Amino acid sequence: MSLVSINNVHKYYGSNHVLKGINLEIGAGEVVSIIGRSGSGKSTLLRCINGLEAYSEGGVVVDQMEVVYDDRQIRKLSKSVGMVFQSFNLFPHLTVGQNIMLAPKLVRKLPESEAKVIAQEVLAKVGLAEKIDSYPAELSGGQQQRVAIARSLAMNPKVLLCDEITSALDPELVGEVLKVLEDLAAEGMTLILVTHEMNFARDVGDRVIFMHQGLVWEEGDSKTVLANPQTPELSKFINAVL
Amino acid sequence: MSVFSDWDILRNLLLAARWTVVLSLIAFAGGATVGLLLTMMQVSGRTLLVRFTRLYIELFQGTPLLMQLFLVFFGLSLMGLEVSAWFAAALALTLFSSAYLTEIWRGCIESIPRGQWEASRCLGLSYFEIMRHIILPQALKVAIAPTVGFSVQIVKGTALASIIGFVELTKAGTMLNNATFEPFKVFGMVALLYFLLCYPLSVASRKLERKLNVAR
Amino acid sequence: MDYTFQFGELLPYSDLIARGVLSTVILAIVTTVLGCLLGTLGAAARAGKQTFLSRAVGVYVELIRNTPFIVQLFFIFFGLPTIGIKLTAGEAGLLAMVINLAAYSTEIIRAGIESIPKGQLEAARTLGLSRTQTFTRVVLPPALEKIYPALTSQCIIVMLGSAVLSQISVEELTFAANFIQSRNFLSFEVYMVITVIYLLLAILMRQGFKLIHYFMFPNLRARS
Amino acid sequence: MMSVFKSCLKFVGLIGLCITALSANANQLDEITKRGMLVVAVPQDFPPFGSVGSDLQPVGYDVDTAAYLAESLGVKLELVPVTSANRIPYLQTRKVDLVISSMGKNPERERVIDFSRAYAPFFLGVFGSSDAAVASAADLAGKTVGVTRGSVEDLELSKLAPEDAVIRRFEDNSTTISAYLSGQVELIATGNLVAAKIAEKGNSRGLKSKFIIKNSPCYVGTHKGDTELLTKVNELIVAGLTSGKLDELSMKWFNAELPAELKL
Repeated sequence: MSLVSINNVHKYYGSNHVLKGINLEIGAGEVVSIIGRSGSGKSTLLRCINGLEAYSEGGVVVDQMEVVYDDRQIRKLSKSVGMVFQSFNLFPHLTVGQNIMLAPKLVRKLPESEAKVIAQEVLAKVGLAEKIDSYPAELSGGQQQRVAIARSLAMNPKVLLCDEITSALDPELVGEVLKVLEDLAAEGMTLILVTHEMNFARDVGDRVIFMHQGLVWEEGDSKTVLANPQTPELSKFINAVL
Repeated sequence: MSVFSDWDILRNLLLAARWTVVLSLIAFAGGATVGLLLTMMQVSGRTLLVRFTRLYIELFQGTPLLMQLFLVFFGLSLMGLEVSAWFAAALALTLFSSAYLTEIWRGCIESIPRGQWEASRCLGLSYFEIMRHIILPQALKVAIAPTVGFSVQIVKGTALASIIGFVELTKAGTMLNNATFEPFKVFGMVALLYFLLCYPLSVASRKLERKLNVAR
Repeated sequence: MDYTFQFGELLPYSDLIARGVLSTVILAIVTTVLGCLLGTLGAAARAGKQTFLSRAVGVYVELIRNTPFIVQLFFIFFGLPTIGIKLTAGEAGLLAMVINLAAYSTEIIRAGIESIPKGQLEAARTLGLSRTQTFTRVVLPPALEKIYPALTSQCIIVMLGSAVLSQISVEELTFAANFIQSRNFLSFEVYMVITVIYLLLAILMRQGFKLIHYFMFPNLRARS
Repeated sequence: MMSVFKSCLKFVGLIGLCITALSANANQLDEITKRGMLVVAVPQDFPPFGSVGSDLQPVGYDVDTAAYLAESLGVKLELVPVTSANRIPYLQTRKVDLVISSMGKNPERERVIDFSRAYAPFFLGVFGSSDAAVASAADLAGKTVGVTRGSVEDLELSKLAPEDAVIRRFEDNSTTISAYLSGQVELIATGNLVAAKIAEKGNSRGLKSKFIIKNSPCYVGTHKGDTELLTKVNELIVAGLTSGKLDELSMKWFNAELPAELKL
């Protein structure tokens, strides 16, 4: 039984047909990289998985829950699906600790003390235990993104969605964030990443999905797909990125 | 006819300035209360509520405050409600300032990046939790400076209450001018008193804006 | 409620209302043009180095923005004659409106100018443009574009403020309202109708500004 | 300031008042007796009928007349300062019980409110500095005349003045007077007693009577249909005229006794 199952999903923005029938099954513990040119629909697909975006046709099921664009359903989903954004989206008026504890307290209804223990745990996991009382603005981009990951982990999700989480970072800060993802993958966390980091996709990822013009153009084992592109579109893309 | 010394003029103006201050405070409190309600309606996303607030804002920003005062003053009476100049002025200024405050506050809420909403939703927070814990604390900070700035408009707006016979600073000025006929002196003093009321607010608004911008 | 509305009673005064509308429109147009022009000059003075001129403009802006329009109007109409400056009601009203809008637009345009990145200035200077050329060709157009909505709103606010001019016998729209009201005592009907006319004027003015915007900033047309 | 303070208190309890609203059919005289308060609209910009003392409280002939009526009715008095333009709406909307505001009678007004018998004399005229060559309405051609909008003199002057006379209409009497004193208008149309008061001021440019527009004595205005109240007011005015009370006020404010025809 797969953890995430996407069935014939279509998405229109007005007359713009962004997703043209996507079918995907992702199992627990898999690390899946979605690659493709900008505008190919990768981010939209990711946002359909946790209900941030409503799809027009088809169906998405995550952890045996149907994903519908509805506040109550998203609240339920949030316990299974975490998401990390390109622009971190930390809450600037809250400390790192408060950022992390907010959802466990409000959504999982944990008491302050338990939430605090969780915050310390996840922060330790991303290597920022000593920053618990700092404000986001006092941290570097890489540190902020690691806090964002920790914030998602605090909800104990079954799958973590990552939307180009290293694109807004200075090159020297990319490594520390990828290292955290690598650790998570090693622990068996299911990851779905939209990314331009080809090396990461090849070395850490299990599977690569190449999207083009709103379709899954090519997919398969990451090493095979990236080494032997079957379509001219993918080989052109790989050449351009590398 | 009695003779007015400069001190008499100033004394009477100062006495009347109290009512300008009181009316301003009432109008601000009323405007803020109604404005908060309207802002909530505006950002609720419910079509009907949003349309209503749009219409409200269009109506009160698109017509002269003077006309609003006249309509409230004479209109409510025709409907059989006894309205004093006090009440009419307070009500009209409340309606007027709530429209502008709603506009300002909506802008502040919308200035909070979309990402904050999305991240909060992904964490499973409900609409009200997002508002309460994420958006409002940030928007409030952004809103302080323009809100203090707008209070200057309220203080100045109270001057129009003089036209429906409410005795505040401006009305006292015209009465004193009539009694003394020294318009240059009287209106100069009136202007000075308004300036003394408004300028500190303007400066505070600017200082706050600078301070909060740096903090971000 | 023991009152019957008699909107029909206003018909005999339609001429007067029309003339009032015309005066208000003329006042609004002249004020907008002069006020924005002076505001641009004021902003140019404010944005430059700290000179006597820029400080004087600063004081003027603060004085106007922190006192009520009606007090300025009374001061100009009743106060200035005592020091020998006598203006007709129309002139005094127009002057009050123009200095009012000029003060606000100075601040608005200055904010726009300050929002233009320094890089733009540096690029223009390295291309060899003079200070004036840089200001009028590189800085001002994007600055105006940026603050256009705020400027539009301010012009409308000043137009609506012209209602107060009736107090010194300028025969604009509110004067018409008060005049009719003093003849037939149908205060509610008159003010209702005139308020609706103001609302229409405000909407029309906003649309007019949009039209000007369309011609003034051709670079935006492609986008919309 | 006390009256403002009282209105302030009233404002607090207003929501309650709003609900009880106004019973338009009730007898206004009973209403006044019941609440123990007579609310009267008086001028505050029209000396000697009504102006302000150095404490900004209204004083004048109209104010004293109002006090006399309230005293005779055995109730307290609340004064509401009004302008010529808004006094009739005040009465129509029952913000006041009576208008005692040097108000003249004309058919337009009689359609919307009721008038008592006259309580004070008033001649409306055009006034100007001694060097202004005006002796009749026709001489107003090309001249600027200030007048208070909606007053009897406005209505009359609008009929009399030639086409090319410029009539400047101001919102209230104080603005009209200010306009004359600051030289914004060459002439003003107003009442003789008012002009006499203005002439006392230093810089009035020697305000002289040019011609009389109309003999327009002052009447007390009541809400249309308040018959009992009107009858009572008339009774009291007659009593005041015969007892010499009004003469006494006239001596105090106009420096003259009331003309004989007023007492007929």
